[in-house]
Amino acid sequence: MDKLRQRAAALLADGTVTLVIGYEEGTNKPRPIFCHTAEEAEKLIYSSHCIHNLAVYLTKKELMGTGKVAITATIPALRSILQLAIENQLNEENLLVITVTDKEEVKEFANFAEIEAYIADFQLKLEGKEQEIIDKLEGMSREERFKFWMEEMSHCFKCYACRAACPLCYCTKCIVEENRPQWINPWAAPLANMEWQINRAMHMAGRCTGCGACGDACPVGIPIHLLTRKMMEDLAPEFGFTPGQPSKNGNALSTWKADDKENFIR
Amino acid sequence: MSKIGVFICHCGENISATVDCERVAQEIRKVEGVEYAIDYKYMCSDPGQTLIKDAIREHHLDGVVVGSCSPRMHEPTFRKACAEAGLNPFLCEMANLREHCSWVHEKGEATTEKAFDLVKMLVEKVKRNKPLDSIKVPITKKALVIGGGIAGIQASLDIANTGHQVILIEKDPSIGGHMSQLSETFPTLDCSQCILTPRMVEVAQHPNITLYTYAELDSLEGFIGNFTAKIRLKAKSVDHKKCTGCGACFQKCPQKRIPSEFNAGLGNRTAIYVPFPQAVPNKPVIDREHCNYYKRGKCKICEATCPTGAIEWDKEDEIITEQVGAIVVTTGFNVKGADFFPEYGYGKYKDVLTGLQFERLASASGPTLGEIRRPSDGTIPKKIVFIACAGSRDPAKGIPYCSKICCMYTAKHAMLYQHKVHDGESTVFYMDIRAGGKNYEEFVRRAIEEDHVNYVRGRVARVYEKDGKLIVKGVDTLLSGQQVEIEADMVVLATAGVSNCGAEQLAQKMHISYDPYHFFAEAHPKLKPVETNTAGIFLAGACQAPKDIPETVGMASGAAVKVAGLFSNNELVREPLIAVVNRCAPPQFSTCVGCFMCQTACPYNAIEREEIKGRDGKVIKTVAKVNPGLCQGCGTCVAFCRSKSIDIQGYSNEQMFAEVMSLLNH
Amino acid sequence: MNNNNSEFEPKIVAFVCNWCTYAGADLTGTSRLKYATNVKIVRFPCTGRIDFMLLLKAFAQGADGVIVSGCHPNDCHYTSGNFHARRRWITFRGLLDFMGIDIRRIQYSWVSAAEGAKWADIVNTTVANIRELGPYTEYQKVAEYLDKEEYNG
Amino acid sequence: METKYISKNGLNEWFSQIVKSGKRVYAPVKEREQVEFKKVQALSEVADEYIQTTQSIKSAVFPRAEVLFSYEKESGKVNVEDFNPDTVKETVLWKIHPCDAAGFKPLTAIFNWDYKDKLYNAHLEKTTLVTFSCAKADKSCFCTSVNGGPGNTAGSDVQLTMLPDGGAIVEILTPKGEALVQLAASAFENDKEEDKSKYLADVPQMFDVEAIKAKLATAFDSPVWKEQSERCLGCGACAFVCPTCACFDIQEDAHGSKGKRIRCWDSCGFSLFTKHTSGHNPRAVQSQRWRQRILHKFSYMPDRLSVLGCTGCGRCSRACPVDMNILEHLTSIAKK
Repeated sequence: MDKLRQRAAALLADGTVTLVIGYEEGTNKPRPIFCHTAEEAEKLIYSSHCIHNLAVYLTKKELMGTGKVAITATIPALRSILQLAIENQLNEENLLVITVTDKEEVKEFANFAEIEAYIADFQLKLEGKEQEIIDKLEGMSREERFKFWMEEMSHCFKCYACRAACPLCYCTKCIVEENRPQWINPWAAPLANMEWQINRAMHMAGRCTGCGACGDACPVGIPIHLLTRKMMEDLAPEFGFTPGQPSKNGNALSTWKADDKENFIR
Repeated sequence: MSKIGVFICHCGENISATVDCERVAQEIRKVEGVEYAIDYKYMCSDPGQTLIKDAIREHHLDGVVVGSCSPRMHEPTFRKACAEAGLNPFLCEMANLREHCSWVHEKGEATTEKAFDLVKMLVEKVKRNKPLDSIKVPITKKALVIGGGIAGIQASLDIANTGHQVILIEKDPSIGGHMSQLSETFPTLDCSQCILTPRMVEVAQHPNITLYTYAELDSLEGFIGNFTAKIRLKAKSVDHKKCTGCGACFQKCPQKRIPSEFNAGLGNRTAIYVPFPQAVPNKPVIDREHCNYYKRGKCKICEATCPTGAIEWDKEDEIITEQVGAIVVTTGFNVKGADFFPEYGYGKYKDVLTGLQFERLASASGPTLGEIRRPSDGTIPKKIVFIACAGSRDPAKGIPYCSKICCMYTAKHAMLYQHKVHDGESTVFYMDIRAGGKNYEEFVRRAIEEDHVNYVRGRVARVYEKDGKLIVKGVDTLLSGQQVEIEADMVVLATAGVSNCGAEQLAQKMHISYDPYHFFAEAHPKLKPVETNTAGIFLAGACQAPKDIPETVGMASGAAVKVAGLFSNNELVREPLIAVVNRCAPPQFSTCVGCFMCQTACPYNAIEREEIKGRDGKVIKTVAKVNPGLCQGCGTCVAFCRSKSIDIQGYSNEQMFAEVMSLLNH
Repeated sequence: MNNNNSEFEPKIVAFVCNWCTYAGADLTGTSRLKYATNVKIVRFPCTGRIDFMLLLKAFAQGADGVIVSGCHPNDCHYTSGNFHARRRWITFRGLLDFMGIDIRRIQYSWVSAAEGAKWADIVNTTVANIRELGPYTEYQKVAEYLDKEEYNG
Repeated sequence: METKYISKNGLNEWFSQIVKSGKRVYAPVKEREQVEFKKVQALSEVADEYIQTTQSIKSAVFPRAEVLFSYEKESGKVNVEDFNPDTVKETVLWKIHPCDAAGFKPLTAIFNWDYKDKLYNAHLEKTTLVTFSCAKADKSCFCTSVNGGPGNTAGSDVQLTMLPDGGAIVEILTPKGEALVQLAASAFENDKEEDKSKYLADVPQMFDVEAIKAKLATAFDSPVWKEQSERCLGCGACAFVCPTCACFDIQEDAHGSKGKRIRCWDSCGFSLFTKHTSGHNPRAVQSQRWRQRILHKFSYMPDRLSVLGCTGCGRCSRACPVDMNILEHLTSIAKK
């Protein structure tokens, strides 16, 4: 922790970076902090309780406008950063990516390639709790599944915290804001809510890195992160990619194979 | 508020027989935005079109829906009519009331209701149509003809004679195709080569034709008027610039027992060879598969004998790139060969032949110099049996269609046999005799009546050998299914015509569609017989379906005219139904976020990057931009774009959305 | 399943590509083959163009079934539009099923310009299947959510 | 008005009488590890061990989405079916907190400051508020700092303070409350003179709201907004759980010739909220939107509607995905 603070303070002091995005103690759990001065860097912490995916801030113009930015990235954040890089959303020059290894060492990445090499050792696995719900749902009849999701969706009031918390939801105009045509009804109602979630999931297909930020952000506790997570597990073997390992040559929906398997087209 | 005009066509009785056209027109008037609606017997007729034009002027219509036949049929007609009345043609849409409604449903309430729904759907679409300006693209006035058979030869000559450049490629060492293998041709019995050879020579000498033999299409990119063709020139191992065609080489070549393709396996050729004496170009190539040097690394006798040192041992395949504006595909057909007729003993008994082999036997330039002799022992067959429909019209063999030419050439074969073997006896087993065509029926009758060919209506069950004779077992269905057994010296199978090998891959290279038998698909069975669904690519000859020479030549000239027509303009006017990335006011400039995932989705690499710069010249953002020349308007990017920043003109999100909604709003 | 649906006429929307299935359906017409009136065809340039949202919208608007059809693999007029579409449908289908949406109500097919008879068959069998499944009230109920007396979750 | 006592059994009796009377009863219910207001039939369904529901009860009078009117177009004519107040059901909000009741005052002010909102008032008129004073609070609660308190009766029709014996002190505060009590008058006993304050949670006052008002008057261009909002993600969670946030959007649910005009929740935290057709956005960045949220609640509303736009319920702080703790932010402003 001290190492991180010292390094961050140094970076800010010698002007290498103008901003360090990291974590500080929050009301109940760690929360994002934005250090502009060496003093502020003293507040930095880093632990397994730091769950926010800070990569979400890397596409915010207000923050990224000025000078070089350092970010203390967790493994999920590193995955998001790679995906963002692939999608032309990051400027390698203006970004210094830092992480803290399990040996408490501060690691700085010279470029995205190094990040790729680093995260290759970390497999993205379904957590017990996630697997539990998925199993439960798969055990249900289709009608029961529909009831389950409709009940969940009835709690959604369209605050779009899921969108706001997702590093890959960086569109300046989201489809829900599109009104010619009005693809998705803007009010909160189970169907409109589900349509929004289906869109979110489809837009994440082959892009989602499985950080779960969407689910964590949901104030009414809908397990929406499972939609993309489940999709990832299903598609990975079908289309031959590894969950949580962003691929440079197109994603699940922008590419194809002549022998893609399917058994439902007559 | 829109002012839409709706025009319901009866199509004579074709629509009105099952759809209450008058009521559809009445009902649609009540729909919001519909200013005018009327039904009429023939909308596509002159008075019908005038009706539309007058209505546009009179009622100041800003959109037109014609409820009639398929847009694939008359969309251009009605769009043109609208344009003539001063309405942008892309403000005209068609509801398919005939192919998709009246023809597929019985008369009744539901059918009329569906017709109404289809019209209403298009009304909702057209409300959201935008006036579009056609896209103009330059045309490369050079044609590529693929396949040097009679179709390719005819097409090349016709195009070249209109003063345009033609590139003709042929996969074999010589042009000429199947026609050059034929002896005489029905129904006139004039010698095939006598009429073909001059054309072949003309091709070789024509200033506007560049001929590449021993060449194949490697890849094709681009679109109508602007194709880029990569052509593989297979290594001939002989430099045709140096070669004088003296023929010393193949006289000396030690490899003399290679079955000759030209003689359909009945004769032999050498490893360095000219397929046949009248070949164009009349210069040899080396068949590396059989050449001693390429097989064992020594020999080179041809090199030693060649007076001009034309042999090029290390020559490799060469790929050349040609820009062409149109393509005529004339790759021809093939005949089913060995192992396809075990029951007829083809391949097992030397004297069971295919029609093509019999052509070679009968041909003066053939292995027997035109004498009909048994391949087995060289004797003259006294009894010969011709089996028509060998494979054709036989779903069990996977060929339900009729190969069309067999009836005629079988009659011809029998006739030729009778002319050459006066004491011979010929029998034809047939299912039906299909002799449609000028002088065809007369030709068959001549075979039966004047040349006493014995026609037996019935199928042959099997052919087997019994002490030197071929026993043909069949039934005579006219004689109440009586068993017939003939002891023959030779059996000739009128084998089915099938698509040429590699047709499927070639179609996929060119993105043209094909039928289940891999014959290439024309754009319309009646009205667009020489076009394909891919603009700028045309068909001629047996690659589309088995056909005889007159038909093939006619089709080739037809395709040539289509090409000439295309080349008669300096630029091609293309429908502006292409994708566009939106642009909007600063500070956004475009809702595109520049993820460029669409680039990986686009089949045509039509999506480019555009840097949007501020006054100071600094790049504000980089967004996608569609190249209107390359975009073909498939819309894959549109469905793929998350922020809906790309839309496709003519099939826009608003339009498609409105169509779906309107279908279900009741 | 639904036995009392002998009178039930399903609403089915067909999303088809212009080059193969639309032309195939034209051939069905020119061949005078008959099929049920329940299906209405919406013409797209290519299956690649068909936005998955349109399928959902169809159901939300009261469709009981949907047909999506285009060129056979390798036959796409645009080379790969149908391959992209196929991926989209594989993905979409899995997601819908996980959310409990009745994917039996979406019939995907490849119908070429030469398969007029196949088109008629696709339509008739789909209509029969949907009739068997009955109206998609389960979905339409939630679509009509606002008409209910209570709004809040 | 008067104070009574009700026993545990009496409470059950009264509740069942309320349900029997045909009124809709909304009460906190524990489900999916969350406590939310739901329609209930029996007292047993009502949650007891919890601090605060995730969402406020405002949806009872200001639904997430509500049909203002529906229409049908027919050959040029438009027939409109307007909202009908008579369709609104008598509703009892059971076991809401004093801060929930307090929330209705700012809402009413907003929906009546010039145009008297037909729908809102129709709902409110038919709603009876039964508050339970708070025995527990957490560090997000700050009602005492915004003129409220765990036993505050402002806005309530009836207030109950639970007693260890399972019974409760019943403060009947309005005729509406009286009417509700009359549904089971026999269930009530005379006041036991218990000291209510003994049973109230301790919610320390964290700041002086007047001081904050004064500060905000000059804070429009202060850097504090950027500092505080840097981590804000710009979602609408805070606004949607807030008992007083009343931003809404008017939308169309059109189906061919039929359609509905719908009012649905919106949030000034969304960038789209203030975006002009031209593309220009007067509140272009999150700091401006955060400023709007605070100024609106603590400066504009007191000035224009003479009511505070915050009840100190702390829901926004709990709901925020990135811990934008309003109490913390307010105290820091107060200290500046």
